[in-house]
Amino acid sequence: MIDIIIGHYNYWVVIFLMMAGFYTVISQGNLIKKIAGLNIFQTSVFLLYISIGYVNEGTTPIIAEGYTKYANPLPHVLILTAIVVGVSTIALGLALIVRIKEAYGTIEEDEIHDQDMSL
Amino acid sequence: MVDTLIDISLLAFLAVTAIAIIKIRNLFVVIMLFGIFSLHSAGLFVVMDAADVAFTEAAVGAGISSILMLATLALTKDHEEKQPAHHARIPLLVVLITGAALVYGTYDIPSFGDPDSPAQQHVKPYYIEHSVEETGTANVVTAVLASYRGYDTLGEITVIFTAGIGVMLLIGGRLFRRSKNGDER
Amino acid sequence: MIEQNLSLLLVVIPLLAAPITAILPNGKAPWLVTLVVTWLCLVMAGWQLSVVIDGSVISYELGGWAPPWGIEYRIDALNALVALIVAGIAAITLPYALRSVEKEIPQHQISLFYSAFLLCFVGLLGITQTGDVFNLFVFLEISSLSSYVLIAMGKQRRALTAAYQYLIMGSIGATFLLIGIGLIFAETGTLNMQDLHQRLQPILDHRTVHTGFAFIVVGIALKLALFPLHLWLPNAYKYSPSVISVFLSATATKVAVYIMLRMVFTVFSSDFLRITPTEDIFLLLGAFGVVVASFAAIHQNDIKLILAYSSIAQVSYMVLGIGLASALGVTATLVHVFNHALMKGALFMAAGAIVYRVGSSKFEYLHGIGRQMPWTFTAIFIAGLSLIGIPGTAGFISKWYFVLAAIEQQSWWIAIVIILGSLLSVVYMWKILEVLFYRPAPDKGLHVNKAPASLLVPMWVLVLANIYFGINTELTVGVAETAVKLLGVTAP
Amino acid sequence: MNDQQLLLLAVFLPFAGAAGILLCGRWPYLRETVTLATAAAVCSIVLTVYLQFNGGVHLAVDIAEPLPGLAIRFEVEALGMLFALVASVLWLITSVYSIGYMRRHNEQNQTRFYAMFAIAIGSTLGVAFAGNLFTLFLWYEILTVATYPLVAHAGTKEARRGARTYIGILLGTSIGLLLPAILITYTVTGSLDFREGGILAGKLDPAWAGLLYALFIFGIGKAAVMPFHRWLPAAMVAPTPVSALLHAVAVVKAGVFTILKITIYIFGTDFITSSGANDWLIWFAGATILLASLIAMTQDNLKLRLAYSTISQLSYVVLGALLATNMGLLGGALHITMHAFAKITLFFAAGAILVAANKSSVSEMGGLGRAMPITFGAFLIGSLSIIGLPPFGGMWSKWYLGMGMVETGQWLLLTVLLVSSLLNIAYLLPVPVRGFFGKPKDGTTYIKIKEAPACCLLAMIITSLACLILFFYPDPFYDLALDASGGK
Amino acid sequence: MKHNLILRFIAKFLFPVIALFAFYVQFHGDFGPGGGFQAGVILSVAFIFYALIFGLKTTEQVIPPQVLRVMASAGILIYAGTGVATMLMGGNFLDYNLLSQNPIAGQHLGILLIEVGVGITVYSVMLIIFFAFAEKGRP
Repeated sequence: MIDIIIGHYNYWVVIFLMMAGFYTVISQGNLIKKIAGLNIFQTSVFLLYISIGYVNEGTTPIIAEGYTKYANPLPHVLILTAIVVGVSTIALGLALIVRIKEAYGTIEEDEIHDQDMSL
Repeated sequence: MVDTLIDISLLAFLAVTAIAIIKIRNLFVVIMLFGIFSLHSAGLFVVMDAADVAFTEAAVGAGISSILMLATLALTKDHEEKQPAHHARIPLLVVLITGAALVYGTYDIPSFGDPDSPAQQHVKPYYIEHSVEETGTANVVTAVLASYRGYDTLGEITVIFTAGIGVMLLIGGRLFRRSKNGDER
Repeated sequence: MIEQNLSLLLVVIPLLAAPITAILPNGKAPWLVTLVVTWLCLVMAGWQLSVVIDGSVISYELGGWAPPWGIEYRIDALNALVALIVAGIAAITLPYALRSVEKEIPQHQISLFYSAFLLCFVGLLGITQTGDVFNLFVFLEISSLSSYVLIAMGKQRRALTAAYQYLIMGSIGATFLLIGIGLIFAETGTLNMQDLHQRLQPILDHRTVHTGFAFIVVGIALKLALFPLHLWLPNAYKYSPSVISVFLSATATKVAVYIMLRMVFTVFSSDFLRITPTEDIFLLLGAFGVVVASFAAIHQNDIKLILAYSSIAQVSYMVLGIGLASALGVTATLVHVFNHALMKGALFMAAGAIVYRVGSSKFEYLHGIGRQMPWTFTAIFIAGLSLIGIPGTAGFISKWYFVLAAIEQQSWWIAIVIILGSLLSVVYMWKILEVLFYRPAPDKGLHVNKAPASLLVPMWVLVLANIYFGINTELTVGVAETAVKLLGVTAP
Repeated sequence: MNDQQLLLLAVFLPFAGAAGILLCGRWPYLRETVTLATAAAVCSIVLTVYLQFNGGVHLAVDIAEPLPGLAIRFEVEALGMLFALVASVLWLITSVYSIGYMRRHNEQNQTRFYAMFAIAIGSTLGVAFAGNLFTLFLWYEILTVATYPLVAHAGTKEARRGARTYIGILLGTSIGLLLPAILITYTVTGSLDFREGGILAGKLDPAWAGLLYALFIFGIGKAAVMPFHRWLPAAMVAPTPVSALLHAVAVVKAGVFTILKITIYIFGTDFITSSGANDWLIWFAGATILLASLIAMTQDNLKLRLAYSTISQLSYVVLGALLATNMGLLGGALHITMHAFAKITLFFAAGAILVAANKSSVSEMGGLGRAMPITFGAFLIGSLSIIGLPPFGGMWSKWYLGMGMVETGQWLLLTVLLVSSLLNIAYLLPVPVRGFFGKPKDGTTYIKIKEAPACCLLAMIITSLACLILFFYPDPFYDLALDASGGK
Repeated sequence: MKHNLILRFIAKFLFPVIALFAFYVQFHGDFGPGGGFQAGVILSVAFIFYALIFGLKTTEQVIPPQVLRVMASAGILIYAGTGVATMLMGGNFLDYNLLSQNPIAGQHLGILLIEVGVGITVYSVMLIIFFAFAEKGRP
């Protein structure tokens, strides 16, 4: 039992973080906050990947004398890419928000929806 | 052991921050907290021996992303998030189900840091053993990033290029106009 | 040198063209470059298909690194078919684009616009070519990000909200996909599809694998606009510029279907479907999608919205085909992927032509327009028949295979759902036709000219293709059957 | 040119004609010349095909194979030949008629009208010459779609509503019932060929035969078997020539024709009788005959009355098929011809009355016959032929149908047949009687009213003469029908 | 802020340091953490910093937006171009071994080239995004 917890607590917390972000995205009405939530969601997924790559008593995968155990470099690479994808998405999302603010004068989902319906 | 402690404490801190971000409605604070969140996850990356990732997360998450959000906030000028009108029951349900699925999924997952897990046994060893002789780079991450999976990286900068194009199209106005003439009809 | 690198050049040439286009001066040049590139890609895609049509497989090691250590391009009949659809639709859309874009996009953004279009094109092609799940994710994001931007280029402000909604949904989908990939990576340590398949077979009963599969499927379902995750699609298609409606409606969801097929059958396997309730879930959601979306379509009063909802219904057919999990069912899906691209391409082009002349796609402005734009109207008429599935059109072929597959599996209620969907499509297509043609035009009604030839010709090419592929199905059905063999779909 | 191409030409020439008509749209005379020329050409081609066929030449041609084992095939066979002859000959006559009618009635968009008309006939010939069930279905649907614009021609609110019912029921039944039936047949037998003695025998569990047969009978909405008959009255919003040729001949007969084909070549009469697939369906046909006749009596609008009469007459043919005996089939096949000539005469007359006197309801026609004797004379002849009295062609088909019933001992059906004949008298004869002997309503006089335009009269005279001739010389059609019914 | 002497002094002093660090990260990626992407980000941050102190106009004079647009494309072209080059040499796309007689040297050269490409694109896109937002903020 205890070793299960030792072996998994990390994943569980990460899952909690993911869900916190996910919840922020789908529940909040403020567009900026949605983006923030999305970002937290993704960052937590990055944590999941890195956790998968982690090895006890390992080191950063930079080959050097005297080290034999290295963390798995593959997840690191994938996450480097994913981070870039993430920031790109956010940049676009924020740019859209700026335009929406110009067009609607608000960044609250409900108010925007009302404006669209009122037409 | 120390690692584990730091790990746990950082995780705890992240959890707190996440909850705070959901609760707090002052967007400025939210963004600050978000910056802190990425900074701490960067720390966590370090603990988990992912130096490059930590480096990048710090620069991008805590740096660029926060700056952009602040800029947006400055442009949209409403700092207070309105009280969400509808009580978010369905989202909560969705999240709970998703989370439950994930926890269910972790049951067969190799325990954290297990050196014999498939992820450590299959492709990784090849990289560790051959990267120096095949690519001459000590930093395996760079070797994989730039050479073994170099094509992904090409895709990656294409993604960021796309973002650039998108931002220019959406809010670039005439700032990035190439030729001064022939634009007006 | 060309021959061996063909499958790669198909992606790299537009990838090179995109940044070049971005720095070209506005005007005709960006369009010209894009035109040339897309047609070049069409030729290469056709060539590629001719190579693998006999069931052979092209494998290309990027950077010279053998899989699973490096990224592999792996093309069989399935990829080649989808790539051909993407390239073909892009190539046929561009002649159409010239006038339409000039009208809908500000002059000083032309070159950036075409650059974004090319990036979307690159993304979709990259997805079809790759044999590596993470590489697939990267190119999926390229296509997604560019399509968010392209949709936001619509004239009305709702284009922005539509794009934002799509961005949120799309990113959630992508993140789910990422989680799923991560979980199966944790169980296998690899990312190469073939390798994954090998290593997953022994552990198909692992809960982690199940969860991973679930997340991958949900992630794709979001991109696929599968009921009940379809809410982003209608506005995205309605408010985007005409060219983009045409291109996305004809390609994006098809590529999503392709990803679904790849993941379900190549990465996992038919056996996996057996040991999980996946089949029934697909059938259920597909059936709901067909019925709900069709009824929703009937209640719209806007051509583009009706077509968008009908797209959701049509995609649901494809999911039904996957859910039947039989060779015949998947064949039906593939044939429909191809045929639906033809019919929806034609229909959205026609809608675009109407918007080009009238400036709106709302019914209230379109009474009797058909009499003033006879060619466009006839195009809608024929493509509509294809959508309904009247024999002699491409649509009939796919309907035929769907029902046949359902009957073969003895699952009568699926057959009924498909027939019902077809009947409902009669209703909403006829709604359009009546308004366009037989509603009396407002007294001394607005006088619009025929659509310009540069819009009509591509439209009619697709319309005639609808008829041609309704009569000669060697290409569609033939390739589909080869592809299904290679997917290893085994009847339960 | 060789005979195979001849066959294709017969089907596709009308389409070419339609294109020509569209091109000549700007010049009415040229346009109508093209129409007549095409009609004449097609007619002569079909006649040539007929001669070939009688000469024992077997004409068949595949043009494509969209689905494995399912070619688009054209093939000449007795029943199809009979149908093609009727359709093409009557098209020629109708074109003459419609020129007069459309001119006088100065309808809108005549170009579209003529073009769609040609396409409709082309599709009808496609149905007639279809070499397998798949091809038949193909042309059946094209025919449905091609006739929609003709029904909605006027574009008024009623026209739109009528056309909606029309397309709704026809497409609904064909997609909802006929297509599944075909698919089931295909899955069971792996083929859709027309074969002597049918393809289902031995392959399909007889228990299911009845259900499948029902799917076919009701799926073929064009046959207007109740309860799927509403579209035919709805279609009467169309211009009269359309009602005359399409909804008394081409479309409706395509329906019953398909039923005959399926009965003979898909099920096979033996299989039907042995599996008892027809027992209860017969009563639907019988009921349709009576009910439709009764409704017809209540209709004051002449075209509607004729429409319901058509519904009941169609079920004669369906009944012939359902009897599944040589006599029955013979009678049914023959009735296609006989009813066609008679009913088109009636519609011609109705149209003539409409354009000449602008009257459409029976109650207004008192004494009108004295003003337009030829028209009402033609109507009289047509009626008598429908009723089945000698010396008119209509008698033969009823005779053989009756024989078929006697043969199978279906006495009840026989009575149905006789009763409906009496009903025919009741709802048809009043029109000419009123016309010749009745008094004008509230003393209106018909001084101004002249006979219908010459073209219309000519057409009427020809068809009514045909009714007469078919009594004395039914042989060409009789032989074909006999051949088809397998009595030879 | 523009007239705060201390800030301006610190900025003048910090800017080159950050820039230098960026270049270090760029070319040190083979051995330590870092690479083109991080370098690009850092360099852009240096300019953003500069812009915050000395204002947008001056920064746009230092590095005009149109130029950034060209650089962004150039980066990708360098990267993909490297791949095409290896292709022309008869190898597969991005097979650096062919870039030189000695595969290792080839790998080094290849990685160097593509990292430069990455750096340029990332740097310019980051600045593009920043400029775009900042420009909106202008009254």
